[in-house]
Amino acid sequence: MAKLSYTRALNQALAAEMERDPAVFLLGEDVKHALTNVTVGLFSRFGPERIVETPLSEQGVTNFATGAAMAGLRPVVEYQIPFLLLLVFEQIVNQANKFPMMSGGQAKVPVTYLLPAAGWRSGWGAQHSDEPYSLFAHYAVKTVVPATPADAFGLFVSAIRDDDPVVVFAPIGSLAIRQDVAPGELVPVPLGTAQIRRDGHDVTVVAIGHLVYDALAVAEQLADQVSIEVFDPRTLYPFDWDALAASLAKTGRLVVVDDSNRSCGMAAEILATATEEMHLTAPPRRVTRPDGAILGSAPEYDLALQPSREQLTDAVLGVVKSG
Amino acid sequence: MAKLSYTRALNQALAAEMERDPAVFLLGEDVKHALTNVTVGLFSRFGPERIVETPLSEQGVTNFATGAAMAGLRPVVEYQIPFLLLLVFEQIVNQANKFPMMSGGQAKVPVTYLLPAAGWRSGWGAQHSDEPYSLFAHYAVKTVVPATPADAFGLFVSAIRDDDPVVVFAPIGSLAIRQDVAPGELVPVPLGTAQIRRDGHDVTVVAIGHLVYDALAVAEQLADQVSIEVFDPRTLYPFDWDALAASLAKTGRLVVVDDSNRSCGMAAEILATATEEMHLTAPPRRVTRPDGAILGSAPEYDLALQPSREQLTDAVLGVVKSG
Amino acid sequence: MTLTARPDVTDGPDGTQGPATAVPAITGPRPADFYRIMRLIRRFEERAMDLVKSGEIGSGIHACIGQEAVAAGTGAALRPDDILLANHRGHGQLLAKGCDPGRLLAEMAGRTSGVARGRGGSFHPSDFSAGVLASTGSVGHGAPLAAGAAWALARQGSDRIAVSVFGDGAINQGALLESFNLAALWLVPVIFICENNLYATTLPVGANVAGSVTGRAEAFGIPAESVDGMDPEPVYAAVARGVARARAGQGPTFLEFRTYRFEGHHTFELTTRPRYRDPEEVDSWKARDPLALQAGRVSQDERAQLDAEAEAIVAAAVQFALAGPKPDPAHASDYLYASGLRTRPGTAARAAERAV
Amino acid sequence: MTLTARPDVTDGPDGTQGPATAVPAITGPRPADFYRIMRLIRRFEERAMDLVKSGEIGSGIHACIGQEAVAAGTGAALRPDDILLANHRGHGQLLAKGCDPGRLLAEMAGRTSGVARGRGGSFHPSDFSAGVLASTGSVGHGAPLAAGAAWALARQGSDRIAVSVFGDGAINQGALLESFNLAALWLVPVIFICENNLYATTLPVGANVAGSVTGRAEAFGIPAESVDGMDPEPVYAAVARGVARARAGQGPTFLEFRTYRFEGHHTFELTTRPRYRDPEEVDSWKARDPLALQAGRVSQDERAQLDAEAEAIVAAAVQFALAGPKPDPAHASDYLYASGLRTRPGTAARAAERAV
Ligand SMILES: Cc1ncc(C[n+]2csc(CCOP(=O)(O)OP(=O)(O)O)c2C)c(N)n1
Ligand SMILES: Cc1ncc(C[n+]2csc(CCOP(=O)(O)OP(=O)(O)O)c2C)c(N)n1
Ligand SMILES: [Mg+2]
Ligand SMILES: [Mg+2]
Repeated sequence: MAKLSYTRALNQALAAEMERDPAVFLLGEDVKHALTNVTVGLFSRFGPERIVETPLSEQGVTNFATGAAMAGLRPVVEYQIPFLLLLVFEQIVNQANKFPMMSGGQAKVPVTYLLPAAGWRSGWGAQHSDEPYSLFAHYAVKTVVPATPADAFGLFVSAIRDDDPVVVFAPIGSLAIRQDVAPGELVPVPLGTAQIRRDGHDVTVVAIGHLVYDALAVAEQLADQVSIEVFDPRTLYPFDWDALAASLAKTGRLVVVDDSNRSCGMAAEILATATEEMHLTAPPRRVTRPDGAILGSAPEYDLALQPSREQLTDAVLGVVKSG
Repeated sequence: MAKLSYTRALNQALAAEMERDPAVFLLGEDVKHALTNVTVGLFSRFGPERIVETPLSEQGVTNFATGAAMAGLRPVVEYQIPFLLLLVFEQIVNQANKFPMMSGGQAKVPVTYLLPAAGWRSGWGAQHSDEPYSLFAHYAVKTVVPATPADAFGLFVSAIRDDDPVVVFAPIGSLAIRQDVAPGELVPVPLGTAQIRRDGHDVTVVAIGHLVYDALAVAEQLADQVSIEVFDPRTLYPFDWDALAASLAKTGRLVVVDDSNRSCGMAAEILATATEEMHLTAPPRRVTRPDGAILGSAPEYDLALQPSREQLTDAVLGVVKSG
Repeated sequence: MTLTARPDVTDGPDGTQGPATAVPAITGPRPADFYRIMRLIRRFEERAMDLVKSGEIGSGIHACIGQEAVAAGTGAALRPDDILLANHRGHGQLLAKGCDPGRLLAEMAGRTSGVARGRGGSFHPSDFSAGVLASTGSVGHGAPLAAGAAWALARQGSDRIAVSVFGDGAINQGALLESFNLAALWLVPVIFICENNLYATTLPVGANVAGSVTGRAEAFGIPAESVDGMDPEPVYAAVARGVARARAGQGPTFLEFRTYRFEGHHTFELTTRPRYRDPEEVDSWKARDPLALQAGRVSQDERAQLDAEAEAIVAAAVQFALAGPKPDPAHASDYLYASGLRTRPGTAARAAERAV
Repeated sequence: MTLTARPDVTDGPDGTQGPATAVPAITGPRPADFYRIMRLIRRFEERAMDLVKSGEIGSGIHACIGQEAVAAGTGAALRPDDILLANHRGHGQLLAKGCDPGRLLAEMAGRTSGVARGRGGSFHPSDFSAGVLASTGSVGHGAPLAAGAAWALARQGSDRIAVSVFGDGAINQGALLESFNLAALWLVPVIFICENNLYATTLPVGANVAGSVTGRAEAFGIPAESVDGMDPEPVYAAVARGVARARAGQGPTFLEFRTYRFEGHHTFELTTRPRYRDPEEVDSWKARDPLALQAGRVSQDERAQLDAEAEAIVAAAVQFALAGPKPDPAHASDYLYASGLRTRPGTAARAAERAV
């Protein structure tokens, strides 16, 4: 089996979909020379009409993609930095994602927004390190955060084939990961389906994106004291609530580890829904960035504000102890 | 005592602060002719250098205000429509709100962003009816949602005097309200302080903005069955967690009614924090808009998606019944 | 591309099958054609304002009365299958593009028989059957939408083009200026039409625009003209030049049409009555009423007949609109996703009953 | 206005009191002055690249080597109390504005002795003591920041002005174009400086800009010049004209300086080695090295002395930077709010211990 890197998985998914459907094309900055490696080899293969190099005009380009989608194409828009999704936030949530409803079902907006580097990058600091996926969940824009190379392939493919806008977050913490995958394993992953990464019966740990690996490490570490079920939602909106309910029916205990800001973040939504609707035998806990975390550019500051395995361990033991 | 309308309270607060501090000025569209009534009488009184009429360039104007603030002024920026805050979201959360930290404490950005018409307006439909305050809470931007005319005055004044960016949401549902206020009652309301609108001991209902009035009506209606404590947070960020803990220590039961989208909304944060850290004797509940609510322009569609008194009543009775 | 309504979902009477009030598409640039559509637009807007006053149109409207010549000249130069992205003042442009008056009015009145099933309303109607993809609420943002649609059509080998119509207030919106650069760089078959009616709500163009309106586009190397917008003939000629350029693959064109709105920015001005325009200025423009101008170009008889036709169409439109079914709240969340995904309600689906 | 660091909060050694490595502000536009600062910038960037390679500067840097003449000419035309909004390639501009080399390098190395206490880093340094308010990460968005600051200074009766420096990639960012309109409408005393180095990362200016760079500003009625950016003298003369105009209350000026970066967009190119520039193109520009040009304008002796001075300053800067204290993680959330508000941590402050 070949080792597949996360970025290569994105590259293969894009290549496969462009091959399969001539309506698929990509817009982005520095995509001709594949600065992010997502488009490696694709400019020469598909040409400037399918790999479209754009100026630094993210708002215009985002609505350009929406218009192209309403006229029958399936654009993929690549953004280099998380905050660029904030810059085009209105265009995605107030325009692209609303046109189907506003048109009474006439409009389809099959655009995929790809953020191939979400989250912290050592030293890049305050304006380059956010994980804004919770914002899109608030506006009910379909949002995926693949943790593994195979999921990066499978969810990116499903996003491109989906008839609605979908935002794909590739966590920087996962980019370095390489995975053994048989070609046959590279298949579409349906949106809205979670995955149990490790079975357990004492506590359910919901881990988002690259934090799945930290959760697995902690589960291993604590194996002789606590049986941890590691729950990877994969899609944040629509969230796989049934799978979570099933897991909690078994464990009755919940910890969520989420590398985004605490207040009104995805972890808050998971705690809120679980406590409202599901079986809990102890108060659940969150391990997140602090409220309004701004990662200073010095690595010491960066790291201090991101969820750690120590914090996750404490939260798990605390939840198991209580109740 | 004079009847004071909500909008007039905003107008008086702005006038008072402009009178008090020459550094205070306002930027906005149609402010000379006071389209939203917030600036009534102020252009003739303070002139075009203090009431600054701007083109439809919200991003440029927002950063213009940030620059003016870093150079010693205290800008107030008025936005006509909720989605305009989405259009300038990056400028507020990734720039204005981060510069103090990024500069190691050198920069102050005392800008107030005023949305004098937040939420639903009959028939205005999909793109004009959002309540995006939860987004700002996620990014830890100071955010207030005054429910009453007196609070509109007091919180707007405090926002203008605060040395950090503050977003002021005036719910359309409150604009029509007139209140008896003695001049002495028009005082600054400190940011981050909640207010108990009605004492109770069975269940705490956290109601945001204009929904405070619905909560009071339901409390009155159910008075002989349930003793409801109506909790008005007034500031969403920083939230007055101590006051909530105190109320829940008494009631042990929680319902949150919030006119914003459900997923990752303010109500989710309140449930999450309460269940993690506070005294609860029954599972709490939310009454919100549906996930990703888009209010169609027909009033029948609009109203169907907003929290109703019936829903609040059911949630309260359900919470009291359970546990 | 998908220009037809999706049949798989419905919320009662399907609002998008077949015309309600027959109105033959504009046959050409003959004086009578211009007069016919201009008269229709004028009467449509007047009756719509009545329906605002009577409460049937809850949103109020942004009437285009006074600007009919721009719509007439534009619509006549376009093909039915060309794309139009209008703005909040778009009723006239939509009618001239071939939008059914009854279904448009039903949309404005919030009926499921409207062009967008009552989901778009007066501000944001879309009607794929007439090539109207959207009327977005973000002023100026229709320009990049139109550029993207036009580019997509060209890439699919079609000779259809797209038009974006916006006001003078829109030309300082960054996203619109960004789209000028994209359209010019990529020779996109799009026409940018600025209806310069001298005001953005209460803001006079002089306080809004440094430099000139046409200069905005010229900066990107886009051919730009400033044309009298109170006469459909020069409007038609200018748009036709732009259409020819676009279909020939020569890229975008920018057209400024100097016009004026005779009514307020929005019908709320009927009650708020703000004073930001000099009454003499208003009168001087009303003296140049494009409808009166065009009336002088058709014979008495033809005029009488066209007036009667317009009355009949608008009367039928009002009747159709008010007869249309009001929405069923149970369907409020239909069409949220093209994929048919349903969302969670605003109250807990299955509240936990456990003791805590 | 607040140009001083706030004394009320601290995280150990206060990073903003007093200079670390004395470097007299530019005394004027004499050839020796230009050479002095250009040489300093060149050596500063070279040593910074070494520190990137040795891992001391974790972010990597956007070196401005090749563009020193623009910084030198700009800095010489400004007063110490004028405002500068630089971009990600701003080290040279900051040094020429009077920023302390030691504290700037400490900032880049993430030390609390940096100009921004290690919170801004190489990409986003600010130094109020040198009039540097911010270097925002949103390309082009420094222009409206500068316009707002300049307008505020004028409104406070000051004759100080502001300068925004950005690249060719920035001129298609909507917010920047919006700010041109505001500055022109309101006669704001700001100078917009475009360092056109022909590439935005890998994107050549030809694929980026429809129309011309100066045309962007002319469209708003802003006087614009395109000037050789490889020679500090014409740069200085052009900026001085803009400064005179601004201080005289005549409004904004736009200046395009044609220049070239000799290094990659960012030091990551040292490893990724993308091929987007023709080596011959690079060589032809290196043949016009502005430092060599300026060297020819000062005497041998003076040059030797200035070179030695630059070496000494940079050596001291490196020493100061690496001697600076590394941040204490416990202070990671300091300065989040000017009001001193503290935020909740990422784990529950007081987890409930109840049985559910
Ligand atoms: C980006 C944006 N800013 C502000 C508004 C609020 N608004 C709606 S219409 C309008 C005036 C538009 O003027 P113009 O573009 O000249 O069109 P007109 O109404 O004159 O036809 C404004 C300010 C908006 N919808 N979008
Ligand atoms: C709005 C925005 N888009 C994209 C980026 C990513 N980015 C950072 S620098 C850069 C290139 C900027 O080129 P230019 O403005 O010419 O400056 P130069 O690097 O050439 O000095 C890009 C695309 C960004 N930071 N902000
Ligand atoms: Mg106008
Ligand atoms: Mg460049």
